[in-house]
Amino acid sequence: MNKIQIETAINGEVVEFLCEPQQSLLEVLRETLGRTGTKEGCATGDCGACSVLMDGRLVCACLVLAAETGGHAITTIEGIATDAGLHPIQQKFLEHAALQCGICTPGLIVATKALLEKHPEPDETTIRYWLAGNLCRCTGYDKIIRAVQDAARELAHPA
Amino acid sequence: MSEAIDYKVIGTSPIRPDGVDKVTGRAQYGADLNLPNQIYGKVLRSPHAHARILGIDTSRARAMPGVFAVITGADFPESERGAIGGEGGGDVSDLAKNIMARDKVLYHGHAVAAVAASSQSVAEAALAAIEVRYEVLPPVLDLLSAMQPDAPLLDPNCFTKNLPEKPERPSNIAAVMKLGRGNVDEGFAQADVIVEGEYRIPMAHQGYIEPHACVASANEQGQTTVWCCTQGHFEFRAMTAKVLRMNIADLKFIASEIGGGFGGKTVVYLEPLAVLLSRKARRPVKMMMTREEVFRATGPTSGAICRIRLGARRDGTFTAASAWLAYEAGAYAGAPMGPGAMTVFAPYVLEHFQVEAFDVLVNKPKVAAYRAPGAPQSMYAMECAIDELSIRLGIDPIDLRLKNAAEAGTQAPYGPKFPPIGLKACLEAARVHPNYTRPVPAGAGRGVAVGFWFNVGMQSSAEVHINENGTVTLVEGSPDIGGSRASMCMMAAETLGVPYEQIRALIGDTESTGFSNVTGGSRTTFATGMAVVRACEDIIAQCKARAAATWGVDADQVLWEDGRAIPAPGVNAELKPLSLAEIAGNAARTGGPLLGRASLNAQGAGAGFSVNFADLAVDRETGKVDVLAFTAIQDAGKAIHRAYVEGQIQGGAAQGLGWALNEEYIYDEQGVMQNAGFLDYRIPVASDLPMIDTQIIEVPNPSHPFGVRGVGETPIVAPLAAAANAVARATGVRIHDLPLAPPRVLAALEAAGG
Amino acid sequence: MGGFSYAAPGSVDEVVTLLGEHARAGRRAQVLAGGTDLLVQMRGVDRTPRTIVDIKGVAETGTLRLDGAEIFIGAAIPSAVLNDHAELAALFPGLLESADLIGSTQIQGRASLGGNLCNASPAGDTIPALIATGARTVIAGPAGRRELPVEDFVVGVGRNALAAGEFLVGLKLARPAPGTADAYLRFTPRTEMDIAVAGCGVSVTLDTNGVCTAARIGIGAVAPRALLVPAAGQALVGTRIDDAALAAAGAACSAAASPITDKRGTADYRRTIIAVLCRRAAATARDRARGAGA
Amino acid sequence: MARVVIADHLLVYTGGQHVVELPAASFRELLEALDERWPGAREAFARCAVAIDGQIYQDAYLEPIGKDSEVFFMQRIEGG
Repeated sequence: MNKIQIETAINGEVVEFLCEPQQSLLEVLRETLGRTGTKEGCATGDCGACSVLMDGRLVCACLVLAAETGGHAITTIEGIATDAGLHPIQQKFLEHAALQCGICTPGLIVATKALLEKHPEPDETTIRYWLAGNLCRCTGYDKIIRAVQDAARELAHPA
Repeated sequence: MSEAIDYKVIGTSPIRPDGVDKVTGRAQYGADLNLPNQIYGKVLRSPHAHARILGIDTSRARAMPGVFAVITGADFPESERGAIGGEGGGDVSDLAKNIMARDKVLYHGHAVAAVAASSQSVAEAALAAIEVRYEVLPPVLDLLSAMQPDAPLLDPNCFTKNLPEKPERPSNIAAVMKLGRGNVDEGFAQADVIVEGEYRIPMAHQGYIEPHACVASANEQGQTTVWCCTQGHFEFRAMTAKVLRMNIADLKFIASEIGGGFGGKTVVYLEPLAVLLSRKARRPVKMMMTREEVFRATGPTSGAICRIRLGARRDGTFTAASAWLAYEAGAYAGAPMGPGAMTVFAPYVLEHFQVEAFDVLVNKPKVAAYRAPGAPQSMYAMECAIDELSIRLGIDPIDLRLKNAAEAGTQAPYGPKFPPIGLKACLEAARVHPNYTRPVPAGAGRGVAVGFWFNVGMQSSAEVHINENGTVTLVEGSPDIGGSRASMCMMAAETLGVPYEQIRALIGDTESTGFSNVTGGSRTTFATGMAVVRACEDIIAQCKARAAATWGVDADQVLWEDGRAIPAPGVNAELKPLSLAEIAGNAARTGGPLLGRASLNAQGAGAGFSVNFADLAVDRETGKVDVLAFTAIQDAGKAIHRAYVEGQIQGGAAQGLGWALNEEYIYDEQGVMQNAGFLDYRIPVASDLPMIDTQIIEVPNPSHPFGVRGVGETPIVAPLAAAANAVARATGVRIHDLPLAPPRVLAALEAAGG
Repeated sequence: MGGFSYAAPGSVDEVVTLLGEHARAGRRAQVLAGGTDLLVQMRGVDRTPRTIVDIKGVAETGTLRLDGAEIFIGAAIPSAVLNDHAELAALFPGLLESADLIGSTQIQGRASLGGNLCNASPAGDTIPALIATGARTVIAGPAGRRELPVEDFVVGVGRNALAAGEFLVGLKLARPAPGTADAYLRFTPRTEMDIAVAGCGVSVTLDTNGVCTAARIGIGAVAPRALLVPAAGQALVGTRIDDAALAAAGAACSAAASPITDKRGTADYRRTIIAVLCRRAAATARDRARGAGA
Repeated sequence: MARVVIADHLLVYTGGQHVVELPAASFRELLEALDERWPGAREAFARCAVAIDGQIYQDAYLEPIGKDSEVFFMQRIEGG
């Protein structure tokens, strides 16, 4: 198997790995690099569970070849909290009970981070359409939307 | 038990103890474990919906470098017949054949072989090298055709069960069930109005976001550990042992975190394969389904055809009802037609009724439990019929239901008299709800429907360990799908009188805690919660004895209050209360570590009723339906964690709406599912739904220490009819079949004259 | 049968050379832009090994140029980049509506107009919108460069006009004349995350009296490939795009459609709603054009 | 004598008899009484859930049955 050597930055840390040409970033994150916080729900870009940021832009890790990531910066769910503790989005998801089984939660939190960086004070419709690529089967989305609204308030007007 | 009880913790919404790990990506789900030396297992699946297997040649696959093991049906022991037991339902031999076909494949996607190889790509290449010779048979896909006497048979040994005499000829009808009371002819004769109709509900998938996954590691003696995502690891262990004829003592199951189940993770698919592969390969084997495999080969719920006839007097009083219910079982017997038959008329007082229900084999995946299995289908039909009656009689749909609603003492159609239930309380709350009393938006219709589920109890175990500083560790056996660790900790906090934050809950594996049935049947907060409360009461009794020993008084002279032992009134006033921390700190001197426990088979689950109403708008040019507002009112008995109870109700509403509007299994004529992915199996996305308003009614269940009924399943039942009734009222056209997909709605509008 | 390999050439010439070598050697090569279709196909219907030729390292495929009368959109630019571009959004609101409908926010972070076009799905959202704008494809190959109108680029279900060794470098659009605006509408059962059951792109030009002087209408998901419907455009020209003209344009779209029945809709349904989409999109384009200096 | 109501799907075992009065102080005794009346019926009945005076038991082996209790045999209920 002709493996390719790649050097990339994951959550600010330089990481080297070997991958097969057709392997996705998702597969390499999970099976090679042990970063299992990024989840697989479909591997076809239809559920958003594997949402990560690539150079700051929201993408599905299942639709990025690992081979393409050389020299790029990847942010995964493992890179959202900081030394100071949970990111406000994470905290609000907890406070609003915005997760039940929790499998979609990492993807939703990464997607919400991208949303709030672009639209710091989104209305409900903007949130719902931005997050339409993140399927959740447990919550009916109600509490997720409320958590995002509350996180936006907190980030825009820190207490 | 009274609603006036002033709880400290029960009824609040604290942050779940496993929350931080789930928002940071630390929590380990089914596919998140990687073991040293691990290899990957994959399944070869049938390209035909119905075929005889003439031969399987695995020699090329076996010879490939990096391939460690190949298995087919021939590698499985001859399985016994008999009930699986527990929640799974069905027959062991059917379960065994469902996870790996033997002589016949019965649906497109049916497993025929599996390999274990050094990488996923090698495993895929090995699957491609396996040659299977089939004799293709005509697929049986349509429910009514399958029931015909001359239909091709899935199983020539299937003779319809529950008939007065064993039938002479085999049939695709695996079983029938009848239920009835009174005399329906007499009842219909008393009716001023009779409505009747045939309703079709499509096969639908649970649609959990996490595909099935497991890792199995067997040693040379056959002792095997399996990590998997499951609603019940004890029952997975039992099924795996039965299918492989293994000693349960040789199997240890560890439940990972679980990314949704809704009933679909109550039966094994991969685990026995992984065990066999690991035993052959002598290495840990990890197996992960693709999303496509999840759709093609794991438990959808039955499509159904339901015929309803309902008679009423002019004042709205129901005089008689009959139902004919046919449910798709998929490839093996076991459609939820029994609960479908028992729930169809459950909310109403009916002197005369009859129900006939059928469990029908078709060449589609074997159905599995899905949230209130069987009830959404039959109750959809009944609740639509009631809506038609409401329109015909000019009676408000809530008033009409109130007039006929069951209450404590009403004899349920399935037998017993109802204990206290909350149906009327839900209907009364709906009638005055601001979302109901406000005008219906222009262009929209408002639909009402009632939901019901029995809820169950079953077996649970719990242990309470008091740590040396007085903090508490709970050990229980119910996988946490929706925040149950939080509700367990809350019930323990309330019972023990210690702060919620001092308690942690652990889901033990099959070797570290007592047997527990699946997280399902809305039973966890009810039954495992009851076990937790009993275990806490056990520890309180022990603490009182320890305090009595410390004080030199009799145990009955000690009371437990606010997490402390205190002397009973009149007992030596000098005695200072002893906190749990003090008792724990002194435990070495008073008898050793403090460990309380309870195990039970919980009886007396409380029936759960709901009322939903929804405003839906219809685009008359395209047939597209939009949900403008949705309100769900449900009797929870007692809400332990309010936010997670609301979440169950909201999630069930979303699933019910998805089924009503867009979700369905679409097959071609060869029996190949055309939409086996989240792109075309359209579960609701965030922008499809409005906020879902909830109202929790609390009519306590006398059988539970806090009044819990269980809430998880009832919420999916009513949304189907609430949506359909809203569309009927918005357009003036009644569409009987689901989903209310745009082409169907537009065609109905055009047929009715635009 | 060889394995997969991955190449990331740095120039148009290198891409052409690489594709040509593969063609001559009878080895399979496939161009990767955003990859949102390619990766799904590689994991599903078409698993055969090939060389994946990533063109994102080629400067021209990532170029967005709006100077002068001609606009150039590189084939590999993700739609999210286009959606963020205020000037482009003002010039071609309809085209950006179509780009904004490709999958989710995540998909738009990768998916490109060029990829959507090369994938040649009958239901590709941006193709009818590009047809309405009169876009031309820029193709590089062993024989140099050539251009082709978008409506001629897609030749069938999943098939495009690229010859062996050729690849799509980008798209050229003329800066819209005064009084011109476009709109795109599609129909899907869900609000998002869905494949068009039918889609319609409309571009109209109004004179200062509000009379339509030019119109192009493209339809998608109702034929084996997206189509330019000249008759629908002609139905609008010379009118103020009143209800009668809209109805005539819609009828022309229905007449041009040759839809199939599949999991996403019936042929009859598609033929009916393509007229509805045409009417609605044309009315939106008209209203925009009125605001755009007509 | 407890009043025992037999679910329709069990009438195969009781020759069509829908209601029967049997002496039994516990569910276990009731099963024995049923088996005595209709030999071979025990296993089918033991697989059922029962409601004793309105309370549903999935597994009722040791439950007491009152002198005037009403006992319904019904299909076991599953759940998702």
